[in-house]
Amino acid sequence: MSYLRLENITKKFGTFIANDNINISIESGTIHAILGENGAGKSTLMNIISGLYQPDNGQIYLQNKPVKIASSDVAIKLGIGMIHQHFMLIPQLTVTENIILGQSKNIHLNIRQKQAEVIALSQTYNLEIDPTAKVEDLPVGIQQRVEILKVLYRQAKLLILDEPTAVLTPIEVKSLILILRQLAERGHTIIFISHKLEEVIKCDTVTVLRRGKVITTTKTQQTTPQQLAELMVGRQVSLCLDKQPVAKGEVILSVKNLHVKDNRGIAVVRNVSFEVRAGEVLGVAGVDGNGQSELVDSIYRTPYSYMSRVRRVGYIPEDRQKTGLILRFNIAQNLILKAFKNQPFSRRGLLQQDAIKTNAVSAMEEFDIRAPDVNVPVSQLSGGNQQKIVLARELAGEPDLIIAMQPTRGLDVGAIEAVQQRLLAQRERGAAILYISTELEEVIAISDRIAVMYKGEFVGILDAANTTVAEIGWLMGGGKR
Amino acid sequence: MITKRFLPIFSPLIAITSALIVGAFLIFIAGANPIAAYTALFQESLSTYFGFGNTLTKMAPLLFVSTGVLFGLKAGQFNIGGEGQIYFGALGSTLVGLYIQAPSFIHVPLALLAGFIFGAFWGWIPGYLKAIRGVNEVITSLLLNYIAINLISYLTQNPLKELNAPSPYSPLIAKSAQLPIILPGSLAHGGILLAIIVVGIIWIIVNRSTLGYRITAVGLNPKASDYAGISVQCTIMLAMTVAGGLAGLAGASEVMGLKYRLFEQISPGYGFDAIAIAFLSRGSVLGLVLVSLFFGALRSGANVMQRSAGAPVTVIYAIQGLTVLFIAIGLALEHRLIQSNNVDHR
Amino acid sequence: SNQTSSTTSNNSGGFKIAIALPGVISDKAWNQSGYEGVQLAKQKLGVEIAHVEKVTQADQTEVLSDFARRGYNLVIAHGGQFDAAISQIAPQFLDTFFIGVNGSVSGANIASLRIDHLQVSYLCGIIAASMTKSNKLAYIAGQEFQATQEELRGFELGAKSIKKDIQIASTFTGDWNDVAKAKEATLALISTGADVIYQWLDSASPAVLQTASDKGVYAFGNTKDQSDVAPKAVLTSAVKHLDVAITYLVELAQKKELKGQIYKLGLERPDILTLGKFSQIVSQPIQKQALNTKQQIVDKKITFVNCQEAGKNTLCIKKV
Amino acid sequence: MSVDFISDYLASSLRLSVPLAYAALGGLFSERSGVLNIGLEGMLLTGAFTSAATTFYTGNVWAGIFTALIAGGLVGFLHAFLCVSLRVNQLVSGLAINLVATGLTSFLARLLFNSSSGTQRLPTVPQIRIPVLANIPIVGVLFRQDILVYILFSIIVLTTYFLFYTNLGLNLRAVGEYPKAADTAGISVTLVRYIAVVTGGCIVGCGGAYLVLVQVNYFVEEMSAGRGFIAIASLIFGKWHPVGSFLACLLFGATEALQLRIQAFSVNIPYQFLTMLPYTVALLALAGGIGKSTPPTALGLPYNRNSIKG
Ligand SMILES: Nc1ncnc2c1ncn2[C@@H]1O[C@H](COP(=O)(O)OP(=O)(O)OP(=O)(O)O)[C@@H](O)[C@H]1O
Ligand SMILES: Nc1ncnc2c1ncn2[C@@H]1O[C@H](COP(=O)(O)OP(=O)(O)OP(=O)(O)O)[C@@H](O)[C@H]1O
Ligand SMILES: [Mg+2]
Ligand SMILES: [Mg+2]
Repeated sequence: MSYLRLENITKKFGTFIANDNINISIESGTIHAILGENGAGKSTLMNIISGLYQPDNGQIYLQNKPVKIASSDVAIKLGIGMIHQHFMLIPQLTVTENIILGQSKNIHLNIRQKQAEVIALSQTYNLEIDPTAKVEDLPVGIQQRVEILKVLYRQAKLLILDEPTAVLTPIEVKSLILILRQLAERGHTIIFISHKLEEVIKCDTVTVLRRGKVITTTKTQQTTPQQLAELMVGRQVSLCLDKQPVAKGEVILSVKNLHVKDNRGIAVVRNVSFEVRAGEVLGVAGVDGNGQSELVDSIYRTPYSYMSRVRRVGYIPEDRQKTGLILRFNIAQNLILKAFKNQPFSRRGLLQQDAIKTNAVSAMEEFDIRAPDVNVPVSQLSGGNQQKIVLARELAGEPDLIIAMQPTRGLDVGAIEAVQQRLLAQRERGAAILYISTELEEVIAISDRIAVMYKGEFVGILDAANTTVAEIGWLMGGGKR
Repeated sequence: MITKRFLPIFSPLIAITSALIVGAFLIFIAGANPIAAYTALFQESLSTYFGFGNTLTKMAPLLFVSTGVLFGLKAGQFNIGGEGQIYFGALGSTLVGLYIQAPSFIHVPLALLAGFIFGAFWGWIPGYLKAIRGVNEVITSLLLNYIAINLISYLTQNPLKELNAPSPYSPLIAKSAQLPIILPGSLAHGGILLAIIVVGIIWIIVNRSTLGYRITAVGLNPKASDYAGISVQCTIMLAMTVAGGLAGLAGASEVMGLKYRLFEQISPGYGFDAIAIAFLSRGSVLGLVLVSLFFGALRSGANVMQRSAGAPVTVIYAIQGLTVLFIAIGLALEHRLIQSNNVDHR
Repeated sequence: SNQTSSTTSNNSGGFKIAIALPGVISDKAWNQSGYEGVQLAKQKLGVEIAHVEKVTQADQTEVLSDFARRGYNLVIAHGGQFDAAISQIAPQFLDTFFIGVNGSVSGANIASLRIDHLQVSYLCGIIAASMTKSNKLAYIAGQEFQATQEELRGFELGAKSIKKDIQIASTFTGDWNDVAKAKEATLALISTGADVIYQWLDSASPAVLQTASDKGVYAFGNTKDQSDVAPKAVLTSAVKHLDVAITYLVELAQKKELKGQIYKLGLERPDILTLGKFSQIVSQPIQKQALNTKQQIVDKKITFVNCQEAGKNTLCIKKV
Repeated sequence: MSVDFISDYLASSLRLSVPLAYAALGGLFSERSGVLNIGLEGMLLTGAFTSAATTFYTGNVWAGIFTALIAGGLVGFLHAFLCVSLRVNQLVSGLAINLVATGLTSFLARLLFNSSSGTQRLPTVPQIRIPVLANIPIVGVLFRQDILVYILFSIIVLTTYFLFYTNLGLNLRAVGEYPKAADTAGISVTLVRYIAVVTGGCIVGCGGAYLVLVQVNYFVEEMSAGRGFIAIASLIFGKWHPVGSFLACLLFGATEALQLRIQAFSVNIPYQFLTMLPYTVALLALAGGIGKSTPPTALGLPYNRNSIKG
């Protein structure tokens, strides 16, 4: 039986059609994946189902009854729960407060009792959590868990997960998928959005969107990742990287016995030592929150402590929207964020508009940044294009060292391919690259050597050619060699 | 759409008209003649020689301070300490005007510089506290207003007081430190030209210079700026310091162009008007000049309405408030209209 | 209502006067008395009048020059803070006469009108010193400037002429509008032991007088006869008929007899400066002493002259 | 120093803090929901005027307090309508409210009060002695206060309870921090903000009533005399917490009372330095480390469901 049916859903933003006449039917008790490039209209469609947006046209049927979902409140009452791509958690509030938000009609807030409820719920679904922790103190993986509990707490029958795995570790992904399966078996219907084909393939059905239109809906058993990728992007994509051997050069980065404490005085990086040479990619694998950010921060902020001479450093930050870009600046302005003081962008303290524009035009061409012109604010670009701007800026001027932190997070396969190829090109040029990621396959594919980080320590540095996902995964989880 | 083009002109006009209609009603209740009052308001503040001179005279300090407020806003800093910075700037140029002797071409720039530096100092304090210690600049700059006003009150009452003056004010500053009158016979002085030049310079700095780029970047996203190697702390301090300096110039021009001495109450709230002006200008420099001119006209027209049509001052305050309110509403509605017709760039 | 400012209609030949007020005309004190002054002049002399309230220091020159330009024969600036603006503007408009109330400037077309605040506060000082039990007196005003300083000095001299070692505390609130603060200032003075209070405040003075009454201490009315505000507390009032004084100068001006000088009007003009009704609490001998002293001042047997005390310029008594 | 003197000092500090605290708490509701409120000054003035006018005509202080509450709420409603529904710049809306309130209250005061000669003398709010506690030396004065002071104390307690121990309070905080998240959780951001700003307005209105009906017993143009701005400073100083904000108000009140007493003791310090004492003390306290206070994240930002910025 179809649980949710969308009929001719159309949504426009101004003249831009984000969803174009969408028809999808989702079976009760199944996991239905939605796949599509960055900006294909997936989130928009989900926001319509969850009442945040109103469609310009079309009809939604829930269990074959036409419904009008006027607000989030209505959606919740209809048993629709959505986990947004950008978490809808309030960082200043506790886990419990976030989970119960807007649910109780009582005046008094019996927080103890609510905490007990949260604990009970988390045990039922095997989603362990500290109900009294403040959300801002939690690693993203745990925050994701809070989001899921939030939806379950509302007793949602239909769960929509918009790129839930973008920030999870492989182990977490595995357990999430297990949980989703379990939920489906209990009668929940699940919509699952992901850019990761190996996850999509584990769902029951998949709908591919391209430029706001449904391209196809199919059972996953009847398709392959390669096919899906091509349907989604509309052209051939290579899912494997071909990495050329590069002769390694001098030591660029040398870290010895590094210790870092966080602002609460807790040691978050402990006794870390490593070297990266020119032409080498050192991958750092590890579960989010094991000290990677602090390690990178410390290297980026005081590079002279780790390098024999002054060198150029390119840095691709973890959060491109918050730390990588100034969203209200346009493309050209973002591209000079680091070099605005230098020739040719500045002369006698004045900005040189022509040089800035030329720079942007050539960067857009070189990095295939898709936007009508250089004056578009980057807030209006899709994640993939935003990331390409960061890359274009950070790779400009032939940096000796490149620190790339989760550079492919949230990107579609096409965009991932583009990013990785850029980085490999830099490697061939002779840059040393520190590549931090939670995506093991990706790390293995791109790195020469892989350091596994666990609780602030490097628990092993492996040769990428001679290791497996299983080995790294085991080390990441605290296993000993 | 053609109407969309003219919206920025129409919406303030509608707003002002609505405020005036409500005001007319109040003037009528108060027993004065609204038509006479408004005739006076417009004739005097904009179309007669002296009246326009008065409007310009009021515009100068407003323009200086609101430019400062806007400059701070560009760096994400909300300077409500304009009032105190005006007082300090006035003090600086008064000291130079009183105690230094120099030919005019040195004395005037020197006194202006002193005004800038004193105001800048008063702006630097909240900037420093914000940048280095994380203290909210709104509260500190507000507190500093009260401190500055009392400090000037003390100085004009004691060490700086003119002998036998019946009220706290300083002696006249030297002739060589006075700004010339630009419209002969009226009160319009060189400070007005200076304000316009300064606005032009600030426009260039904000929009065309690397410094402006840096300040805007910090204002929009301090974290990303920091990662890009911009010193956020320095930028914040700098922006607040310049904002203070600009307000200081307002004080300087009031002393050097209008009053020729330091008074206990040198500013009648220009620092607060400037905040509204900065916001109503939509961040544009032309907007700043126009809105300041309008506020100047309102302030000088307000006096004229009292003098020649007997409209009570209370009604005039109400009209000023309503005008600000209606312009703000107009801006908000206009913004919505534009958003709803927004054409996506892709 | 009585918003009767004229328009500028040209019934020429009429004598036109204008007044610029630093505060609001409804303050029941300084500004209102100035406003009433021009009203009185209109009533008695038939002159055409105009007024502006809330003239800030930044607006002074504009307002004065504008009145002059419109052909007002007499422009009254109500407060010493206008002095500087008058000296700046007057030389440009020789057809207009300027009067600075409480001012100290004079010139070809500038006169000042001063009420000799000090004379009457001197009398109040005598009464206060005779009434106090704690030997602590208090003075409270909005701000410190020449007029308040003189008034305070007079109060002090008067009190010390009775009791040499008497103490006088003074408080300035810094804000003429802040009534609540004025009231708290009064309470603070009372809690430190002051039991007779001399106040010069605008809108806040009823609060001070009523507070004194509630706390069982004495006080003086100022400007108007304020004995009805707090009959139990007000010993007498320093009555200043500024309206009469202004009308007097207007009349001189109309008759073209106004001179460029400082008109200092004191107790010799009882229609302008005088003591108000005495409260019954003030005993006959004390009343008599006050009235005697008043006569001595009128007869110039007691005068006040510039002198130095503790290195500061101030005023002292000279008895003949 | 006598016992009376100290208890007088305490009472004075409290009286000077009460209107500030009403304004600060009112502002707290609004700002916790994400709506900046610079218009406290105008709300205070409106409350003061309406309570004076009502009490003047009815002779009933309770009617006065009630109308102040309603009038404050109405100004709050106007602010909410402008900021929440029309999405007017919140700062400008507040500034405009101040200007309009100053003009209109003065205008109406002249119409209402000037016609009847003499000063309006309004009845006062009676004091309530709390048995036993009121007799304690020194601090006993705190229990010999009028009802508005007790109401203020209960508002502080209730606000703390409301914000941190009720579901509505949780919603309010959520809306102030991250309105989009609250929206997706089924909370109406608009409704919460309206409620918050209107409630806040009612509270500020009561502060105005206190000023008139307890402190001075008559209305004077612009009698709020900058208290609304000091209340904002206290709110920031108190880190948007009801108790913290109240303590900050108390600091202002206590230093004000102190400086008036220093003046009364004829200490030879120019009065201007004493007048600025409360501000200097606050500034030093901030600079000296009480320092950092983080505003509600969404403060000052109008919420628009369809915009990328949540
Ligand atoms: N509120 C909005 N206003 C205008 N345009 C919007 C809005 N939301 C989304 N869009 C546009 O609609 C298109 C679809 O966006 P959507 O967020 O649905 O993409 P998506 O498929 O979720 O992409 P991603 O994989 O990057 O998450 C984008 O091009 C985007 O620019
Ligand atoms: N109101 C809007 N106007 C214009 N563009 C918008 C609007 N809302 C969203 N967008 C853009 O739509 C695109 C898709 O939105 P979405 O939130 O899904 O980001 P994304 O591409 O998935 O990025 P991320 O990598 O952060 O997941 C983004 O580029 C976003 O900036
Ligand atoms: Mg999306
Ligand atoms: Mg995405």
